[in-house]
Amino acid sequence: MSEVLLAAEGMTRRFGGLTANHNVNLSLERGVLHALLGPNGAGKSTCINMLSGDLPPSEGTIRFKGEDITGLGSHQRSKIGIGRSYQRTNIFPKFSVLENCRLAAQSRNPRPWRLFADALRLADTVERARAAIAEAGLAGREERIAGTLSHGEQRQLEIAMVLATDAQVLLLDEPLAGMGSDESAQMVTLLNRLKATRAILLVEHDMDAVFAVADRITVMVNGQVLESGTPQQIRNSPDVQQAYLGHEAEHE
Amino acid sequence: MDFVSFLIQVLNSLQYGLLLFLVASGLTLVFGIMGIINLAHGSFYMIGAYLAFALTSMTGNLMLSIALGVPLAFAFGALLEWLLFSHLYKRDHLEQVLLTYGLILIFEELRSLAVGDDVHGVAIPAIFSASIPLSDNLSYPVYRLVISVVCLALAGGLYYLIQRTRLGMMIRAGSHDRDMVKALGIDINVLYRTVFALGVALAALAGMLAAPISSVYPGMGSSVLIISFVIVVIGGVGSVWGALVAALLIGFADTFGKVLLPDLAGLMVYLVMAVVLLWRPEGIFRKG
Amino acid sequence: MNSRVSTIFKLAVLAAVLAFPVFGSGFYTEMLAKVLILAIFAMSLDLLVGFTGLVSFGHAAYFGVAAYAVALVTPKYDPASLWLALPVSVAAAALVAFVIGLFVLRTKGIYFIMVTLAFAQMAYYVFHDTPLGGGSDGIYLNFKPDAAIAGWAPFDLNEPLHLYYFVAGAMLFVYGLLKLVLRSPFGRVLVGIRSNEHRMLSLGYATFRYKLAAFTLAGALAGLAGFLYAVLFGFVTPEYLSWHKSGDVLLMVILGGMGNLAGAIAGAVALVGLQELFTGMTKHWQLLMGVTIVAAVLFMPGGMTATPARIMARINGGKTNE
Amino acid sequence: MKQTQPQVRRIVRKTIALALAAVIPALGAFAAQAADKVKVGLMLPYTGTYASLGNAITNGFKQYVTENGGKLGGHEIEYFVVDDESDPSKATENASKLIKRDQVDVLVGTVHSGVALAMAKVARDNKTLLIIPNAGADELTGPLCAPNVFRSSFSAWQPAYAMGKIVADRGHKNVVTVTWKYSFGEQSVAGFKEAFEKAGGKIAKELYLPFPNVEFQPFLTEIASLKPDAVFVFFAGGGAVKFVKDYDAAGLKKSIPLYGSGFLTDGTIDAMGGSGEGLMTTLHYADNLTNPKDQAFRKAYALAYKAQPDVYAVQGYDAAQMLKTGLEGLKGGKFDKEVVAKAMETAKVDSPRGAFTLSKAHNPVQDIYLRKVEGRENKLVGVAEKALADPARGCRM
Repeated sequence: MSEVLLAAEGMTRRFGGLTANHNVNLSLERGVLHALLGPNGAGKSTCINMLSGDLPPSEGTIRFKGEDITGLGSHQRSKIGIGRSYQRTNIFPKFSVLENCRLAAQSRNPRPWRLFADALRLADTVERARAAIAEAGLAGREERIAGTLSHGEQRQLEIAMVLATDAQVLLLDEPLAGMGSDESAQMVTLLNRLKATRAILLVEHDMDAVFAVADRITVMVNGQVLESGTPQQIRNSPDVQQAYLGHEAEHE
Repeated sequence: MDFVSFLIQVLNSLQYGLLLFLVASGLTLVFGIMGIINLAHGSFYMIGAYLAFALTSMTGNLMLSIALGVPLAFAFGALLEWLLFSHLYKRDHLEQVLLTYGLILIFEELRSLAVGDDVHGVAIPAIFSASIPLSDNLSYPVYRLVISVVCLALAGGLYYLIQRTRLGMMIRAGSHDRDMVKALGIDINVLYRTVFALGVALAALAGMLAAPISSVYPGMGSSVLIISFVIVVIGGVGSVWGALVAALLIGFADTFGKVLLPDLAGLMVYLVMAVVLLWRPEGIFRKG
Repeated sequence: MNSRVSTIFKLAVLAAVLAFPVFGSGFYTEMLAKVLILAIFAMSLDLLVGFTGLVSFGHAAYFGVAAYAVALVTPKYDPASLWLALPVSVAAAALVAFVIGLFVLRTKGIYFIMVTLAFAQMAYYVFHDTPLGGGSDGIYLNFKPDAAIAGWAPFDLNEPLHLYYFVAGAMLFVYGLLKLVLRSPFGRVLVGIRSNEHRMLSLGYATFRYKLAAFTLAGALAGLAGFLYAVLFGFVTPEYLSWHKSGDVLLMVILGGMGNLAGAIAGAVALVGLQELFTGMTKHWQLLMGVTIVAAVLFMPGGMTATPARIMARINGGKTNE
Repeated sequence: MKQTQPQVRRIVRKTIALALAAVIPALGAFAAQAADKVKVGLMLPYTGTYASLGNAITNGFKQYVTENGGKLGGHEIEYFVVDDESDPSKATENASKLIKRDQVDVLVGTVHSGVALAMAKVARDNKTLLIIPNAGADELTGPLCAPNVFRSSFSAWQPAYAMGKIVADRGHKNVVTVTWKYSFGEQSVAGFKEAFEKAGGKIAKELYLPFPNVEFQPFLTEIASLKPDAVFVFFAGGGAVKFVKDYDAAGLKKSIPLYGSGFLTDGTIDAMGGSGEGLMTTLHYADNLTNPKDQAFRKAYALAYKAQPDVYAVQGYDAAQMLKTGLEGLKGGKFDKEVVAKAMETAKVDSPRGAFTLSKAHNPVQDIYLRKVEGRENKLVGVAEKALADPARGCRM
């Protein structure tokens, strides 16, 4: 069995009277792309927010490489190697592509006390940023202002920024949302390449893409895990077909 | 402090708090719904007080003056919104700070040109000029109690307006999400103009009601400005109930601060604010 | 090309500033010194407002604390040593900023604006109401600090010219320092926080610490300005900490154009210049001031420094449209 | 550049004058005298809370100069005016604007004590003559007294001290004081307390509220429960109006007499409605003084400015009178501030308030009147203290 990087045990989150996530168990392993499926409102975003540290869980434990990190905030989780992208594009729109990734890369070696150093000349950071840009397929666009990129390119930039932080666990919240088919295909290729050395959690609506890349799929409904298994198992699960597809039909 | 004094101080606190609420209620509307940090709010209060003075010297009757003055102030607010503020919604909030700062200077100088710089008094309406004895040597002016009642009525009225009427529905929607208001097919320009004018009218009404007890003098606007901000922030931006609770809190803090901790009296209000915001960084009644 | 024009312009301004006392009278030299000090003050606030996205409405507190610090460390009948008074004042301002920052940086947006104001008001009342600061009438700084080091005095602040160049030097120092800081890794993070703090957090930055550091640095530099102001005018009053002063410096930053150090300087020049111009014209000069401010907001979005570019854009835009 | 041209011109002019003086001494003297205007810098509040005081002082000053044909002691008066906004943080530069830019010979100002303290510092540093036409901070003619600093008004101590004795004489033993927590208020209370305790009275409690807060109700409640024999207050302007109205509305006026330093009822009686009626205050001026000087002054003022004069106008008027005495000391010669200061020290000012002289510390030695509000006037009751001099504590001159 491969190395478990991030694991959630009995993770629960309540908002007032509403339980958004109930007793969710999830584990992410290196080399495995784990997809999280579920209809709108199933609690996928809450789940990813708890894993990334944007939201504290009401109950449960989150472990990274076996260590309890439940109490860590998002910046501390980023530090230890958990990176995330956002459902709504969340970049620095007025900065260049390079600066977006450079800031991400700089977080690995921030050196804030070097007040008189030119940040743009700190070679390690800039190289890491360029490498991440290239890996995400944005080479040649380094100097473009991020806000002027196409939607698909902005999604790629999101990934590039996570890569620039050298994250071992990637929490990707709908990276394919709003992409054209060409762009989607590129992204799928990228995800396939990335998962070799990392653990990836992919929250996604695009079924085709999910089944194309996922090694493992967890389906959530009403804040609870309905089923977890290989794509084959999920495809054949009557529960999933009933519950998930039923909901889907209702909602969309 | 003996028990009777204590009770009277409680009454003082309530009464002062209600007066502060009156001043701050218009600010919390404009602040919460339009996101405008309106530094000129104190000027509208000042304008109201001078309106009361000017109209009362013409009509000889404060209540008639208020009946005339509030619509005037409302119209003035709508005019200002149309002329100036409507251009600013898409801009940085800081530019609104700047604009309203400029307005303070303009209003203060116009006041000086129009009325001069003397202190003026406004007579309390004859029917409210009596006092009610509280202890052997202390009595309470009826007019102050009238103001308190008006403040309470106003709080209730605002509550009704916001919770029960169509305008209120739009206001609530507007304070949560501007896009939603548009999606509902509401003319946001009209909504904002109305809310802003309402805010101005409330500030002016506060000035008019307070004029008989506070007198009318240069610089009176700036003295209520900061305290109004403090109240709005403690209460939670945009919340009428929050403003009411915060105003009462400040009323108590100020009153008992003066009596019990005179050396810290100047700091008291700000201390309360700091403590509340450390406890609840978004104010007591922050919604959403 | 544009940047070259701007560099040439800046150098010309610098030359004018340095040459000014040779031609200008004592009064105008003193006034320019005041403008330079306010420029330091405005730049220090711009670090927060324009670069970090922290709109502080209580920046006068640090200015005033440092001004009081120099007045309080100066003995009644002797000058204090510059090399003691200056660091003590700046450190006092930095310390106060650090402590206040610990509290206020927990809040955001409009609340941040108001809480900074509240703390500044508290500081105001500490100096206004307690014997510590000499009460509401303020205190004199009877002697300007002494620059002597072990008997050797490189310059003498009692000489208006020396003081002027000391102030000009401080202004250049702050400008250079902030330029360097802003291109450093630290400064880049601040700009990132302004743009999208949430994202900075998820990238692994402890943004609170960065903001606190920026808040403290800005407080220290505002303190430097306050120190110089007290030394220049020899008088300290609680009004240095009043919200009007906080408002004025915010005005300078916004008028000049946020997020632009040169803009902060231009804002300081503009505000003082306009005041001078208008007070000479009429008793009701504040009316003119108010109208100018309102007009500036309506017709000059982005402040003065953004205006040339806007005009150029309009001209160019007009051409392409034709 | 601006400065160099006049400088050159001045040098040329001097050279010519010198040459002429060598040949025809009489002509030279004549040229010097004709050019010898005296520049007066008026630094007063023309905007904000104290604007009306600034205007009254300016009017009073100019009235006296006009009465003298635009000249004082044979010197034409040229005005330079700066609005001090009652903002101490701008005070030093405003003062130095007048001194260094406009090169005034005499500085006149101001109302606000904090601003006046800053002015006094600039005046001392530049050795410029300063006449203070209102600000009452005790320090100005106390520890900060200087040969070139004069005051035409009063010290905070004076009216309050006079009242201390009055209150004690009227049989009150136990008094509560109320004022704002700022220097002027604190000094007034200190002056009152000094005289009152000396006469055997006891201060039950000193109440202070933060400036410029006007919510008096908590203090009125406290006063009612302390039940003192009398209350002494220092307030001015809008705060004074509100306090007196609140005091009356709370019913305290009937049972506990209220006394104040005279500013309580100066320029505020109208705004108080009837609440001020009967209040007793002490000041160096009253509305129905019978001396001819005052009657002439009031008549001329009302004619010139279409308004009734007040104590501030008198102080401005007297500042001009003091300056006249000073300039007369020059005997038509060139302006010399030391000569002017020396002459001014000896001034016997025939003021509308009654004649006064100056103390060693340059503060008026004047009668303090006890006044009573009747109708819209502060009617004279009597002289509370004859020729009262400020103790000038800490003045080493």
